[in-house]
Amino acid sequence: MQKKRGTLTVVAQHEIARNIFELTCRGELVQQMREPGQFLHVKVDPYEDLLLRRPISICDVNLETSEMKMIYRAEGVGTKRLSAKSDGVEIDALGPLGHGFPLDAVQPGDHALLVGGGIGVPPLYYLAKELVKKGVEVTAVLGFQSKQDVFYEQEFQELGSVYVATVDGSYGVKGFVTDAIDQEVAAFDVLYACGPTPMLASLTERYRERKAFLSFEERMGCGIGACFACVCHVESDPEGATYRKVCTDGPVFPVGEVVV
Amino acid sequence: MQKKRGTLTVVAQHEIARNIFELTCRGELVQQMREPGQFLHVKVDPYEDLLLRRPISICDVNLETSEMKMIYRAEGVGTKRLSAKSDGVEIDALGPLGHGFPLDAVQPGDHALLVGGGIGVPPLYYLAKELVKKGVEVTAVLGFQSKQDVFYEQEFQELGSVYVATVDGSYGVKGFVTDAIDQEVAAFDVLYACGPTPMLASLTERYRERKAFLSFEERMGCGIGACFACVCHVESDPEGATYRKVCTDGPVFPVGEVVV
Amino acid sequence: MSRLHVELPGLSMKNPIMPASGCFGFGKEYAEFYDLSELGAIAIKATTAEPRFGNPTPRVAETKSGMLNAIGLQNPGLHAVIQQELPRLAAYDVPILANVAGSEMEDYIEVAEMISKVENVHALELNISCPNVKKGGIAFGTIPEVAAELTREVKRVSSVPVYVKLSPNIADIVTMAKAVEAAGADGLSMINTLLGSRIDIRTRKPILANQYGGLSGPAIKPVAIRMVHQVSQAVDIPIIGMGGVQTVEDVIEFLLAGASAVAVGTANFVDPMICPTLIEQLPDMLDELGADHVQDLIGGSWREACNVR
Amino acid sequence: MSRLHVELPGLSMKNPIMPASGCFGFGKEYAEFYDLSELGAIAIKATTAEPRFGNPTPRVAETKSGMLNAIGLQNPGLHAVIQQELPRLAAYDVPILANVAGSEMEDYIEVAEMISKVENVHALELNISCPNVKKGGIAFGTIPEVAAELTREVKRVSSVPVYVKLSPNIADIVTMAKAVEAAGADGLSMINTLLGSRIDIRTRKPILANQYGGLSGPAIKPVAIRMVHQVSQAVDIPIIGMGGVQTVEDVIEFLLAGASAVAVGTANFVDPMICPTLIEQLPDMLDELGADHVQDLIGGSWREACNVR
Ligand SMILES: Cc1cc2nc3c(=O)[nH]c(=O)nc-3n(C[C@H](O)[C@H](O)[C@H](O)COP(=O)(O)OP(=O)(O)OC[C@H]3O[C@@H](n4cnc5c(N)ncnc54)[C@H](O)[C@@H]3O)c2cc1C
Ligand SMILES: Cc1cc2nc3c(=O)[nH]c(=O)nc-3n(C[C@H](O)[C@H](O)[C@H](O)COP(=O)(O)OP(=O)(O)OC[C@H]3O[C@@H](n4cnc5c(N)ncnc54)[C@H](O)[C@@H]3O)c2cc1C
Ligand SMILES: Cc1cc2nc3c(=O)[nH]c(=O)nc-3n(C[C@H](O)[C@H](O)[C@H](O)COP(=O)(O)O)c2cc1C
Ligand SMILES: Cc1cc2nc3c(=O)[nH]c(=O)nc-3n(C[C@H](O)[C@H](O)[C@H](O)COP(=O)(O)O)c2cc1C
Ligand code: FES
Ligand code: FES
Repeated sequence: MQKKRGTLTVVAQHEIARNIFELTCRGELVQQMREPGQFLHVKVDPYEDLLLRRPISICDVNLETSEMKMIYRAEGVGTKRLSAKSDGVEIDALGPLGHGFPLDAVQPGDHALLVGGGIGVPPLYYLAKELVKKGVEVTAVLGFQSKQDVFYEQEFQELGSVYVATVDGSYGVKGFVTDAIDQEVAAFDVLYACGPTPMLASLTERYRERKAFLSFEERMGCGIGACFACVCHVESDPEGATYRKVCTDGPVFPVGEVVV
Repeated sequence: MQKKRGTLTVVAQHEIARNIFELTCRGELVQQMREPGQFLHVKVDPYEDLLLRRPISICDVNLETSEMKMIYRAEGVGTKRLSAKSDGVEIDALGPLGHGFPLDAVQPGDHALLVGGGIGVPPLYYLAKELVKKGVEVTAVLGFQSKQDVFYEQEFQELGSVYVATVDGSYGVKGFVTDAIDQEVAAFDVLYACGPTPMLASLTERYRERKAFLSFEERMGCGIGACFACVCHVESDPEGATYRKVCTDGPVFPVGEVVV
Repeated sequence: MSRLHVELPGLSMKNPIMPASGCFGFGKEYAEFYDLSELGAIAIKATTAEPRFGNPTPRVAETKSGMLNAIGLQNPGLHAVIQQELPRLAAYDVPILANVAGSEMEDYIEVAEMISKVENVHALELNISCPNVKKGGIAFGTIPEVAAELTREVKRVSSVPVYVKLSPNIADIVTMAKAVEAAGADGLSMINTLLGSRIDIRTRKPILANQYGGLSGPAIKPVAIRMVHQVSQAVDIPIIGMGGVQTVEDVIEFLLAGASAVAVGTANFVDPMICPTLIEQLPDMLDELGADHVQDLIGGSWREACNVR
Repeated sequence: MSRLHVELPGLSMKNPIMPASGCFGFGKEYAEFYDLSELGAIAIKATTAEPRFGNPTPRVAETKSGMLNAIGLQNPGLHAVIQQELPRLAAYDVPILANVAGSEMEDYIEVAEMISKVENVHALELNISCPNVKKGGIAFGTIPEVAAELTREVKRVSSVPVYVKLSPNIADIVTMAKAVEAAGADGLSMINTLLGSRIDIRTRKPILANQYGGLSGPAIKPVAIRMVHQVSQAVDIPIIGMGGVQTVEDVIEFLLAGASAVAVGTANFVDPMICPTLIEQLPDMLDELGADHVQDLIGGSWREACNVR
């Protein structure tokens, strides 16, 4: 029985874009975070009015210092409370949970395209680092609403080429990530993506026949496969009883496996 | 419309006896705390799982520094959370509420007997200070369970004579406050008391014909007279519809006014 | 007409916010905090024919995100309410919803007839959660026929519109709502409290002297929202929604569920300024949601036109 | 006999703690956190005759101190449960309470008959909160006669004791409990979830795709305690109490209210170790309360002898 629950201590917290917070934590649990694309199920605080945990992706891991980063948008009541945590505060986390992005889908020398939309960007960062470590060439296409929402462009630049798209055109390519791909990206061997459902839907449509892996979001209860909250249909049986659980079978699925 | 709600900032918090905490706060609201025996209705924290406020007596007031003290026993979930507040934390307080101990019931030179049981001791301290200021001689009889529970003996000593009783006899007189009164107190002009119901009942029985004022406790909703949670019968109509509200008519009542 | 104004039978409200019955006394205490004329309306404490002391104490207990109360309808009785409480409220420019309670049909009728004649009483709110002594303690509010009969009788004597305040402690709230609508109710108030209890593990006794009490506060909001959502689609009379309102988002949630106005109960105990605060926050919230008027939101969760914008 | 041991029809429990149905799957996930043999019993997820996908997502929403779920009884169906899930659970030394659901009387009977024959199924738990398709969607659990008939039919075919899981969404839980007791129920489980809803004020739609869902968690505990307190005094069969249990104090509160065992639902999602933690804390809690044995507390809030000590 591998321990999947632990206490993380806040080491730093910064607002890195409009309502976007980067939270750095330290704890033993970090040693288990070896698979990019996994997530933590976070109890925001010990109070019971916010009963449920919040799923937040693992954005970066430093095994030497036992530190990890999460990046999240403070929007609802839970993430807002999380954004008020300062250094030294302890956070109860379950995880790492789920199946992340398969690293063995690429070979050294391959070219990986990483596509992130908004708050889907964070898990791609740890992925990018691991890919680069493996000798894979990384191109990141990151989509945001507006200039003020852009984050981690620089961090990705240190790992490969980066193209940013903003919906309002206030920064980078005007439009969606797909517009940026069309304009900037020539070829790739494998696609990894995380972002809002419409983005995943259009990537599925375009790259259904390619080697592609998409990370999904669904409201969760347990986060460990027991409650059946996060279930989705599979494309091969779209109306039937066959299913995948985002929390344990995912959040990352090969393109075309589950119904977007 | 006098402002009755404000933010108090924690200045200090100490455990002064077993599970007994002294909380010092600063805030504008303190300027209104001029009547010993009143209480604050405290929202322990902004979270909604503990929905209701907690009534806590005002124990000491320093109008010059705008500081006040509360003393409370950390027993239930709310007072336990309160005991974890450290310097700088802000607390939402309603008050000062209710009618305190009448100072005009004594004349300079009179002798006042103050009787406190356990967590009923705190409001008597501010009272003692105000009485001494007025030139009244103060004798305090303080009752506790055991030696580890004794607090503020020294503080009262600076204002007059003090006799302590402990139920288990581990400190001072063995027994109840009434035992200590019998052994140590000769005469007094007025009695002020606060403590558990059995104590108030036995004081009522003994001093029904004397000039005496007792502070009562009752579970509260609003604390301001609107919800009728804290109502008690009056002795003159013990079964009828006549009533007093502990939160607004009390918590201090003349002996014999309300049914103990 | 202001963007917050709502018009309900008998109640011309500056805004959709009113304190809920029993959580505001007769207003006196809150008048020390703000001008009661700011409120959309006031639901006063339940009034019975005779003065009532109510239940023994403890009468309240805290629960997670909620509270239990067993006040037992303490009130000074019809006569005192008419002589003392209502005249004092007449000083404010605010419509009054008089909550009426009793343990017999006749009690309700007596109180309703008399109190509805008072100049500043603009509507009645029938508290049908009270147990009916003659019918073996079964609450009027659990049997549609009984509730309908009560509504009919009260409508017959009342000089003002009648709202029936529904109890959530039933299996089928829609049937109940339709029954009182058919009996002539001008509006509905919902929900009253859920019946609950807490036991003190040290004394091994229920905390409330009465053993059971009414659960209110944020804990019950999902039940209230569900019931308002169901009932508003099934009846044609307006609903005053309540149950756990604490924030302006909660107010919007009730409007979208189908309430035409919103009552705030328990939250007054936590923050005596809650009603004026919510009223103040409403316009910005409307802006944020792209709504011109409060009325554009009513029933917005099921009314097609509303969802389109 | 250990101080935690409780003996219920079909369920010989090392301790009074079991996970509640639907909040523990078929145990596999929690087996990664601890040894399932530590548990007093396990209530497995509702099983229906055919595999079910359940409702569209979102299926859960958070509420203050609670959550809503509309999973829709997703499960792999009777055959797979018998072939795959139950054999895996046979590896543990723990009695299984099989939760049975359906939309027709015949579904229940089929599942009950088959599943009760499985060696490691020690009792059935009839989930009567399901809407009955044939009777126009009215839940079996809201009409005592219907619930009693279902109980009788299932008792007829079951090889193990039958617990009926009561829905709290009714006016009179005592009449319901007595009806199923008279129909032969060996025990009661209570409470199931309260029906609730939440609306997203930005999308203006209910958060749950299914619009309504079941409210669970600490928010509903006072309702559960009240119902267990009422019913345990009115029936002679044991009660498995549940609704909002999170702490060992909550466990004691249910025992004092009259439950003979306690199920933990939603809290498993917050803390996967909650059940073994509670079991571990029980002996100290008994010491603190001066109780020799868990059984000394059962019904302690109303049983005179119990309060005396
Ligand atoms: C696998 C996974 C990974 C995620 N990674 C990130 C990340 O790295 N950064 C980030 O900002 N967000 C991430 N999210 C979304 C994040 O979980 C929600 O933004 C967050 O739960 C909202 O909580 P809240 O209290 O602020 O909002 P509230 O609306 O108050 O939340 C109420 C309830 O709804 C749930 N909920 C609300 N929105 C979502 C959502 N979009 N997805 C899932 N549950 C939701 C909450 O968890 C909570 O249970 C991820 C979601 C999933 C499923
Ligand atoms: C006028 C007045 C003055 C008081 N002054 C003091 C004081 O100076 N120091 C002190 O330690 N205590 C004082 N008390 C008692 C104090 O209010 C309770 O100890 C406190 O509310 C317990 O809260 P909790 O969250 O720890 O307990 P919990 O049991 O978790 O509280 C649950 C609910 O019950 C209420 N409650 C529980 N016990 C009491 C009680 N004994 N009296 C009233 N409400 C209760 C709480 O306010 C809360 O609403 C006073 C009470 C009153 C009425
Ligand atoms: C202390 C208290 C007293 C109440 N008294 C009454 C009453 O007299 N008549 C009535 O119809 N409802 C009464 N209620 C119910 C409220 O009006 C309201 O319906 C319920 O509390 C739900 O709203 P809330 O969650 O905002 O409190 C009372 C509620 C509380 C908490
Ligand atoms: C996600 C979820 C799924 C549930 N599924 C079932 C079920 O299949 N059968 C059943 O009888 N009860 C089911 N329940 C109800 C629980 O067993 C329990 O009665 C209820 O949640 C109250 O307990 P709690 O507050 O501890 O969660 C479910 C509850 C939840 C939260
Ligand atoms: S969140 Fe519970 S099964 Fe996925
Ligand atoms: S606490 Fe509300 S009237 Fe006293």
